[in-house]
Amino acid sequence: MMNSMNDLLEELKKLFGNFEVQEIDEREVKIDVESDKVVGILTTLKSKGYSHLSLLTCVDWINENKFELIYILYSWQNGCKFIVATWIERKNPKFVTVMNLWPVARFYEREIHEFFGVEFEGNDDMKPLILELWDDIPPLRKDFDPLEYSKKKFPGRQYDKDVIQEALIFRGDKNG
Amino acid sequence: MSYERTIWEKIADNLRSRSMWMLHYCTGCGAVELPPSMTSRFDMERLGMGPMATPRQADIFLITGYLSVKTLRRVIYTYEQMPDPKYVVGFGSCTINGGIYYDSYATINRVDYYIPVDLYIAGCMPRPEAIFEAFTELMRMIRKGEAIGWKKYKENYEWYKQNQLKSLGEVYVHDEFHE
Amino acid sequence: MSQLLLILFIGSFLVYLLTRMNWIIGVLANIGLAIYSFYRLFTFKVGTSESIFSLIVNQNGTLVYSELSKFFGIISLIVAISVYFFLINWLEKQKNRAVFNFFLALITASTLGVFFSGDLLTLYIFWEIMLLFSVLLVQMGKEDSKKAALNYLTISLIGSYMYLYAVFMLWNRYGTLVIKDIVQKISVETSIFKWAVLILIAAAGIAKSGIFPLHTWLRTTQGSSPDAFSAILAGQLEKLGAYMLVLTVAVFPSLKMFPVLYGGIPVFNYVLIVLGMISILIGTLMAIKQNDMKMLIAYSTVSNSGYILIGLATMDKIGFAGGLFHAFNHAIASVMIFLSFAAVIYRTKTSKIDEMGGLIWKMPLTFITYLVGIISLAGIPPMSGFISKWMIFVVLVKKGMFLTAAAAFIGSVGSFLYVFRPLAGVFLGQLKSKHKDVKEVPIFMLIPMLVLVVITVFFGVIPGPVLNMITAVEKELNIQPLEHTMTVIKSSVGQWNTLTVFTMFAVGFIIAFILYMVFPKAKRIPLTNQYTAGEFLYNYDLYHYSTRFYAFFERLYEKHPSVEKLYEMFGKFFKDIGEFLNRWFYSASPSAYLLWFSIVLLAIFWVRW
Amino acid sequence: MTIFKVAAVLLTGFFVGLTLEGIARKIIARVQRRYGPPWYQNFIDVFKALSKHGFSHGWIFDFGVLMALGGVIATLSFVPLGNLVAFPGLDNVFVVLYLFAVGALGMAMGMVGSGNPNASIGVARALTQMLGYEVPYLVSLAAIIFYYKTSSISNLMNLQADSWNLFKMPIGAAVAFISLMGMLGKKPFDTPIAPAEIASGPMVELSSKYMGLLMLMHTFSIFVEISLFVDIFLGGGSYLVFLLKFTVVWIIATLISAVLPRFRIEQVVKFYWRVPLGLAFLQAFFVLIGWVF
Repeated sequence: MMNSMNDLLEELKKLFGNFEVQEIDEREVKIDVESDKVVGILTTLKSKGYSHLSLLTCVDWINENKFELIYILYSWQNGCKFIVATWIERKNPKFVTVMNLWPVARFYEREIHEFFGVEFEGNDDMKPLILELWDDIPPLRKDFDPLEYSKKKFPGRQYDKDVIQEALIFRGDKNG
Repeated sequence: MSYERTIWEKIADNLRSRSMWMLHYCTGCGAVELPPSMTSRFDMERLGMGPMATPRQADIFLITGYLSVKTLRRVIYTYEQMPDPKYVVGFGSCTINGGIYYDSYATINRVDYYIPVDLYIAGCMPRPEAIFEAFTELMRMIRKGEAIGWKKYKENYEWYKQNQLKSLGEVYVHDEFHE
Repeated sequence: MSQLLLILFIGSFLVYLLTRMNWIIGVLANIGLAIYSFYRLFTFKVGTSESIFSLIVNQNGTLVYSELSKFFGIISLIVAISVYFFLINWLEKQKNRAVFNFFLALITASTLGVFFSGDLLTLYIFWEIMLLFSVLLVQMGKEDSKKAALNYLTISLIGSYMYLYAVFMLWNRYGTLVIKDIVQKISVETSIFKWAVLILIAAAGIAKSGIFPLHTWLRTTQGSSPDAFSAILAGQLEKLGAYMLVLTVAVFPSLKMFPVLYGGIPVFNYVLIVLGMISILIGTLMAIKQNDMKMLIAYSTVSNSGYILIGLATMDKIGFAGGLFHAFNHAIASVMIFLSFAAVIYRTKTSKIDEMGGLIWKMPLTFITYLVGIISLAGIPPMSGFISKWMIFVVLVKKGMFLTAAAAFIGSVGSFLYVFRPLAGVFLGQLKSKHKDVKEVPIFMLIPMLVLVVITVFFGVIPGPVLNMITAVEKELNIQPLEHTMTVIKSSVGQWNTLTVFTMFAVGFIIAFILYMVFPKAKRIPLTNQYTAGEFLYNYDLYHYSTRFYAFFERLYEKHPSVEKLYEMFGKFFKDIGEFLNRWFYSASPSAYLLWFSIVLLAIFWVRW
Repeated sequence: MTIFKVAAVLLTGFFVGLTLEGIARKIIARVQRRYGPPWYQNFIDVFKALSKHGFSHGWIFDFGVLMALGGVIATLSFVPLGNLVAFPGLDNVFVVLYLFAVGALGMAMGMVGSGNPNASIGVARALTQMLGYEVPYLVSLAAIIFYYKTSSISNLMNLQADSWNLFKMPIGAAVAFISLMGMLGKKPFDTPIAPAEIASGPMVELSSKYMGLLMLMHTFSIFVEISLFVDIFLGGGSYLVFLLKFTVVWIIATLISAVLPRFRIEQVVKFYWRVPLGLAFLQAFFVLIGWVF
């Protein structure tokens, strides 16, 4: 980890209390923070040179019943990356927008809303972005079954014979 | 499967089989197999085939790989813009039964449910040899009057439309990106 | 002739009164007057002269009817009649109809007066009448037309005062102003005098026909004057400029007056040819840039005036005939174009190319008028515009004037570019949704346009009648006449037959049509069914390519020098001087007036004028 | 008699033009080490296109196509093919060149009438390119007309019986050849129809018989352009000799275009107005002072 990042971490800890730090690479560090501190930390990081929000994404941890929101910030001054992660409730997920910090977040948040169903308060633009005429629960949630959906919506080919078995026999993996 | 043709249609079909202009809809990985088939090793032009820039000029429509729901809408739109007679060739297993994307919520499983496909090329992806085999077969089919997907589309238009609507909802979406 | 002019001038007052009562009757009266004078042009005997009022001692004003006056008179009356017909419907939406009609009638009368004038002063008087009323008409247009009228007035006055100065010079020297007398005397004068007189007279023509460097008024004036009047301006008034140029290069025998240079062309004419070349280049390049369709054609007028001037200045039998024929063609073609624009603006209320599109589906006949007009203007066979351009090309090549020829070629190919812009932007392409309810213009606006279409095609196929008139003019001016038959135009470097070309074009079209009919019928699809790279659109207003049509070409000469800006700089300079004087020397008190008055008086006494 | 001659000229244009286009495809293929299509491929292409059931965008679209083909057929009939001259004495250079513009205007009008912006951009580029190549071409032709004092193509052809203009005025011939490349729309001057940029430009909405008719028009225009060059610079000759010269010029043009990339449109105009126009004036100057070999 680079010195500047260490210093910055110290400063952040002073400001926002302790949080879990995970070093991924020499120039990459992931911090896990509580959800009410995220905006403050992001603001601080932005003022310290991490001005590029290169990604805002979400992970569905269905066993913990939580969503993990991940902000990846990049600094063009020293090429370092801060990954700020936070956990929100999976049931009725809500978070605040960072549109005022990065206007581009409007589209990231639209996408997350479309694929995970997370609401971002303050972002007025929650229309679907990528999918056209989607009619089911958000598709990247773990409780969504794509195969079932695919079968329901996109009929596959009906084969008379079990071709997979035949192919296996043909190849000699199985006796016919 | 062939239909009654007049002598003029037979001549025309013969000409069509020797001059197939294609529109390659490069949505999937199959597109990468086309440059080798066009360039010096295999040279598609010796069969009278060539790439065309717009659907208006094209005769055959190559669907080179999987189709997502979004691209399928465009494929249908483009297919309807092509002049008759038109032939569709599906590349690879994705167009046949979904291939490795058979369980994806975003890609469709078989193309001929939505538009008529005259010929499939199996493989993931098919090699240029397979592509040439397919094209010579397509040429034979056109000469014999067996490549009648465009007629089928006209005759069974209701069925195709109903399938399209079932899988896609509305075919042509009207949202903020189409203003 | 004086009788005709009298009838016209009195008639125009009558037109005014009639229009006050009922404007349609007024317009009809105007048409009647014009048709009557058109008929009278053919009854006059060529060569008659009459004397009218005398303004200066010992000097009666004279009117002379020559072949030249007949030729130009016919052009300007064809233009006038077709525009007056157009007014039957067009005037309905105009305010001040009576005044509009009155001025138009006066302009036609004074234009004819200019063509009939036998001496320079009579010419000047009619010229100024025409100028005055055309300025008053120009300012009746759009909101910025007042400024345009001022611009027009300033530059026209520069021209006409220079002309007046030449008149004074001639009067001072010879004591006569009759053109015939002067022409006989002038060729033995000193060269400085000859140069001065001819340049000063040509200045009026240069200003009027929009030749560089006095072309700057055309853009604003054509752009903002009333739409129907733009046609008069292009077809009738600018041909006055051409008449003036004929006067300077041919009536005054430039061949005898000046030493002959390369190609058998007098040195004075070379100056004019260079001006013509520059006009062609400026007109072409600037027309390509315009977004307002009227301004675009205004610049094309600059370019075509350059052609006319070059053709006339060569003083060759083909070139001179080409110049005269081009004056005819340009008058007809520009009237067609401006009338079709007036029709478009009548319906859509805009003249910006990028605000329109697809009007062909709503106004097909207007489109045909415009199409034939531009084919003639751009000089493409089988319309008559090509014949005159061909003559000019031939003479330039024959004389080996390659630079001028290159300019002419640039102008000619460039004209394809600029005439195509309104065609593509206004008439073709996607119909704008706000123009969904536009209809074709009423019948009386269509009649003159279609008649002009027929005239253009007819003289393109059988140019004989016009060429006969032109050869008569050439004979009168002691130029060897052009050899031609009804459809064959001969020159020393080859000939061609307009009828054969037209027949072959018809044959080609028929062959194409047969092929078209033999093969399977195509399905008609709407313009919204487009190749859009697979994407479906709903707003086709944005799918029409008309803004900055030739952007890639315009970029090549973005940083061009501009005469217009130079003049604006002069204008600003004079304004600043005025303000300076105003601030320092002017105070509104009797004593200041008295002071300056006495200073001026003293100065006059001192130099003893 | 004239009718038969015109028919002969048109049929020559059709057969020779299409055959040579096929041969050009073959040559390009061989340059790129491919096998290439058969020589009669373009006949198949044209008739296949004509046999299809296409789409029309309204009357101006149809009319534009007819005007394009009609104009080019009219132009072709005035072009002398060696000693096969349909209209002796009436085949004026300027008439032919400007009659050619009827076809171009028809095509431009029809294609823009389709309402596709790609077509408009292509047409705008084509017209700009025309402004580029016509000027040097016309200046070099003007020098020749000035030298021979005739502008009839067949006369120009016959007057160079002793020595071809190619040798008499090599600079002018070079200029005309460069302009010819632009007229043919061969690389590096194929900006107007750049398929990968603007979806084949003017032809973007052309389907079926419209495509076929415009392919015919294109063939005829190529035939006219090269014939003019052969007649004026290579001394024409008898009908067969003419065709031989025609083939040679066409093959050279094809070979050059086979190895070149594409200019941008402003580069085209800049190039034409810098190099060939300057050379054309040089040639004109040489003709004026009598330096003709």
